[in-house]
Amino acid sequence: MTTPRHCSLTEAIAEFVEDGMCVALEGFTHLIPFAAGHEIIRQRRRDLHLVRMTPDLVYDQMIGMGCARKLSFSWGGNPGVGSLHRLRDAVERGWPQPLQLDEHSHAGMAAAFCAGAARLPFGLLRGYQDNDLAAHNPRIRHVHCPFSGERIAAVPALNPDVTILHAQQADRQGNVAIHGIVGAAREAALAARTLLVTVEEIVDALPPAMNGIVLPWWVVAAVVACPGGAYPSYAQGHYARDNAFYQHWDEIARDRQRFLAWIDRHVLGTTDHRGFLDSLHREAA
Amino acid sequence: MTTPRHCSLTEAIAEFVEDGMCVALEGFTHLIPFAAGHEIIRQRRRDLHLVRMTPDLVYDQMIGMGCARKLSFSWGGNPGVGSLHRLRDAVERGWPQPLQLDEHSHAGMAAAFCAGAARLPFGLLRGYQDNDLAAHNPRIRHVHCPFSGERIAAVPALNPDVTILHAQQADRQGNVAIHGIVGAAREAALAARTLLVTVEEIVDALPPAMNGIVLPWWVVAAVVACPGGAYPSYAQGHYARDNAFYQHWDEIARDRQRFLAWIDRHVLGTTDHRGFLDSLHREAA
Amino acid sequence: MSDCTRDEWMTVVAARMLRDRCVCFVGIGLPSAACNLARLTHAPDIVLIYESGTIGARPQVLPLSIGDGELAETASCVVPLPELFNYYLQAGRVDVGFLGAAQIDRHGNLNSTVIGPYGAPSTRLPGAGGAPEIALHARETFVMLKATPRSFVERLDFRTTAGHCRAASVPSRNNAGREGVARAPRDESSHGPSAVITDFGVLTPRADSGELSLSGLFGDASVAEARAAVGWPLGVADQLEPIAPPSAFELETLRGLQARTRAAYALPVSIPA
Amino acid sequence: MSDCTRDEWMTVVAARMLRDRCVCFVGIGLPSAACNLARLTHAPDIVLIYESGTIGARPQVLPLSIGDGELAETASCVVPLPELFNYYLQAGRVDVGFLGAAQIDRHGNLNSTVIGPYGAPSTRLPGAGGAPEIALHARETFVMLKATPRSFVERLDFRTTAGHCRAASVPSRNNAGREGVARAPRDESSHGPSAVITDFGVLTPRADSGELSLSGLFGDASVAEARAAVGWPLGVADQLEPIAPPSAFELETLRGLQARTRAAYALPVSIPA
Repeated sequence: MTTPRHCSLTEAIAEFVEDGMCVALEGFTHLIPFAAGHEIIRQRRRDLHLVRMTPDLVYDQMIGMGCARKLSFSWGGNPGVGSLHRLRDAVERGWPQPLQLDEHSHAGMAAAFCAGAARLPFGLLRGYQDNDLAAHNPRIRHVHCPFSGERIAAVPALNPDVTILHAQQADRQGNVAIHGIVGAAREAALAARTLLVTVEEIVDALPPAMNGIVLPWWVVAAVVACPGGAYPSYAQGHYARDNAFYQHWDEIARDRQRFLAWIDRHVLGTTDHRGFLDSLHREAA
Repeated sequence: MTTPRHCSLTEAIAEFVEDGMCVALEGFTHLIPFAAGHEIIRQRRRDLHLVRMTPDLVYDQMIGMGCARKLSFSWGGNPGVGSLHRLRDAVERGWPQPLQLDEHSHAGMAAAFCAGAARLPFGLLRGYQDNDLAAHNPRIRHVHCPFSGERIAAVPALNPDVTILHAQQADRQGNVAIHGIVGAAREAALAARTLLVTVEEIVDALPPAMNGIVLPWWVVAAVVACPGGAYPSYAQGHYARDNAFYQHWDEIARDRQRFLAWIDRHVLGTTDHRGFLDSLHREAA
Repeated sequence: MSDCTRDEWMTVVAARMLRDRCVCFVGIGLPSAACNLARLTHAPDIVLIYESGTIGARPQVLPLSIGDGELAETASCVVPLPELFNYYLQAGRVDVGFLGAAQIDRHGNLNSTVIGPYGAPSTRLPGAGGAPEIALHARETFVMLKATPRSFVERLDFRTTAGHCRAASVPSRNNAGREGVARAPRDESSHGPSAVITDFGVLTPRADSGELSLSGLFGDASVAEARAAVGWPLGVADQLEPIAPPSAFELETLRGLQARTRAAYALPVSIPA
Repeated sequence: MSDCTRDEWMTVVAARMLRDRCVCFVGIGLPSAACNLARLTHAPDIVLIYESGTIGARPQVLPLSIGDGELAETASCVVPLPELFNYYLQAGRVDVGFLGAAQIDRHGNLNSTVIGPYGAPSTRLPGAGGAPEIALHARETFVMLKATPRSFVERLDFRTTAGHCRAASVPSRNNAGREGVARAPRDESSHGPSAVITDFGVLTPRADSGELSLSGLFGDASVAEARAAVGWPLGVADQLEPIAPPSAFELETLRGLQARTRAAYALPVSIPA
């Protein structure tokens, strides 16, 4: 086992995320790794196969900047607000480039991540019944129970080349603790060949949490201290979700030029996440 | 949803555990529901299909008292000590009656409990390769991955009629919190048609534990306050495992008459778990 | 209470359909408002499960997303999504699922995937999320959806979630036929909505055919308005139930909840420094 | 250190086989002593996983069971068993598995199920536990087992756990043949032990055949003793490595651990009142 690297986000993305890779930034509404997504945009990665149950704003931004060729997902909207306009533009009009879809239900994505984490070739679910999803996705098939003969839906395992999470804390050894809504983040982490984690803070020792959600150091490739790294999503115990930003994003993303200007100013025009947050502060002031 | 009953263990076993049922008392070394097992012996249940990854002393006692016709399991020993002599006597010499075995590996039992909890007809694992287990158990079969064609082992779901757990705490509504080693207890609980839980204490409110192991009140059929209910196993934070008792059991269980005398004195000769613990106290004094 | 809005009517009427102590898988938006209104009125021990894995949530204000911190803080427990979908939903432990959609057809089939062909849609919608399996596994589902001839349609562009579906006889446009197994309407294998709450009243499935027909109207709505808003020839149930208007208590509670929610959203969230 | 026992030899020699920072799935008994001795000597950052789901345990005394409270208290985290078996073991995240058994054959196949026919055994053993999948998924396995002609046998009564197995040519007695697929010895699909630590020394598999042969002897043991204790004609490796005796530091550490363990076990556990 190698020890997790402690490095900057710039270094981590440069070293571990390559053009063409299958990459999952997970976190279900909570702990979405926005800082890492922005760094992928800054480093102008291309041709990525993005994986995420709920693409959210971070993938809207990456897709709008042409980082992605393919998307595995189950719900691609702005939660409580409406559409992801950059995702729509890519699918409806191929801008800035066409986006291939591997589309599932939440239950199907969860089963695929679980199979990936367990290194099984496929996962099972009772689902995809009497709807059109399987007709449009050859990655939804069926098996028969070898005991009852019942027909059960099957999805192939998802095993990203790289999974990136944001978490509240890591200790100096690289053990990572997640507190609060976790979604399929742990399964996505353990399904990956390489796991990168950004954290709010690095502490001497994690608080004792016998049954808490911990990713041990020896499954982590790199830990990056990145306060605010989930903003405008949130980190339970650190800062709240900026619901107003999510609502505001609808206007920004609706228009290609306004979107590009926003990314230019706040993402490409800054060198790191601290710069991004400062830039938003200046705009808000 | 019905509200969980708060009742005595005598009432709970009388109401929910019937002769012939499939019953799982789970808990992996920790939180083994000994009090419930003893009450099943007191009420002289017969013909049970017992399910448990690690039968342990509690099943040795139930098997020795003729409660069981069948056992689904993966490791039947006295941990760190040796044999379960009553289990061996039943298998080797049919005393007090023959015991049918549904034998798995730990990984197979875990997969079967998970399938049960998820109400899937079967579970998958990479296992049972190049050994004799499948040749002796028709409940170990295989399926082919509908994507890769790979051959993967399959086990049918375990869905006990009743699962019984011991836990540290429940609140007055019947929410149950488990702290520490949990084994496959949660899966066994959620796989069951009926869930009974004995607890060390009933409190006004469970301590906050966002990501802790909680079984919500609406999956619980009955909650029984039963301090010391896991002894000689243990309850993290309440009392330690009595390793000396486990070692001492080897002598008691080795001999049929000595075993019967022990059960007569401490289990059948007492009316409830308080009486059982008092009886051990008197013997120790 | 003639001054109440149609949104308020919908929310109050949906809330009344929820029994106390039922286990409810809550969608965001109107369903979340309805479920919390039920909890704050006649159903104090209703169990609300949000798709983020928060079980038994008791939010003081309505969440914007299905995973706001408020939900985790007030929940009995927070479970990973695979557990939520496997051990709770698929295991049949959910009584009621609440769904929305972009389109619904006369049998309660839902589309939340695309308008137009799947491969070249005119409008790409968010997609399935939890809906197909919520409909399949919850004991009962309700749909909340405002009616226009573009949302209540003769024929779906894509069937995301099965209703009382009659798949073979009314295939959706995109269906390549591979999965086109007919389900008998209203038998036990049918998982369509037991009620559709819309902005003129309530549709319920006919016992014989599973076809949605008008069974209740809000106070100031008319059959003519309902027919105009629905893209298929809308049947009217033999007994058109009068729906009691929102009570003062219901409206007060709902408006209080929404005022608290607006106040909470208006608080500036500071960008982490 | 001629005064050390064979148990101590076995434990020390097994401990030396563990690299620092390796992830080790620990069995109870001698393997647990060996793993903790490694942690207290040359491998302070070894990751010990006990079958109870305790990951990264650092016990002060040796546990009697694989789930003593001490393990949970000192672990980095405690996970449910399905996660342990699926996400850690099956996922290939374990470097070393330590196994015991009642019987071993010349190819490292193990029996921990029955002596005699499965349906009517003369001795019913505890069974498989985690062993078959530990052997299959851990990168490497070690076996610790004291040798007698009844434990080191020509032919197993039951094959619980596959070694370098040659299943087709040497079927175990109970094998009904359904699963009797031959695996080529020592190729990548072979998961047999890379060392068997027994009470006279160490056996390792031959590169060509996978057959276990004597590759190292403890200080006061002889080839004749080894051959007498093994139920098949024991081969001797071309180079019989001398094994360094337990050092003073190793023995002191091991004996200290065992003294602490005895003292802890001697403390009366009060029956809960």
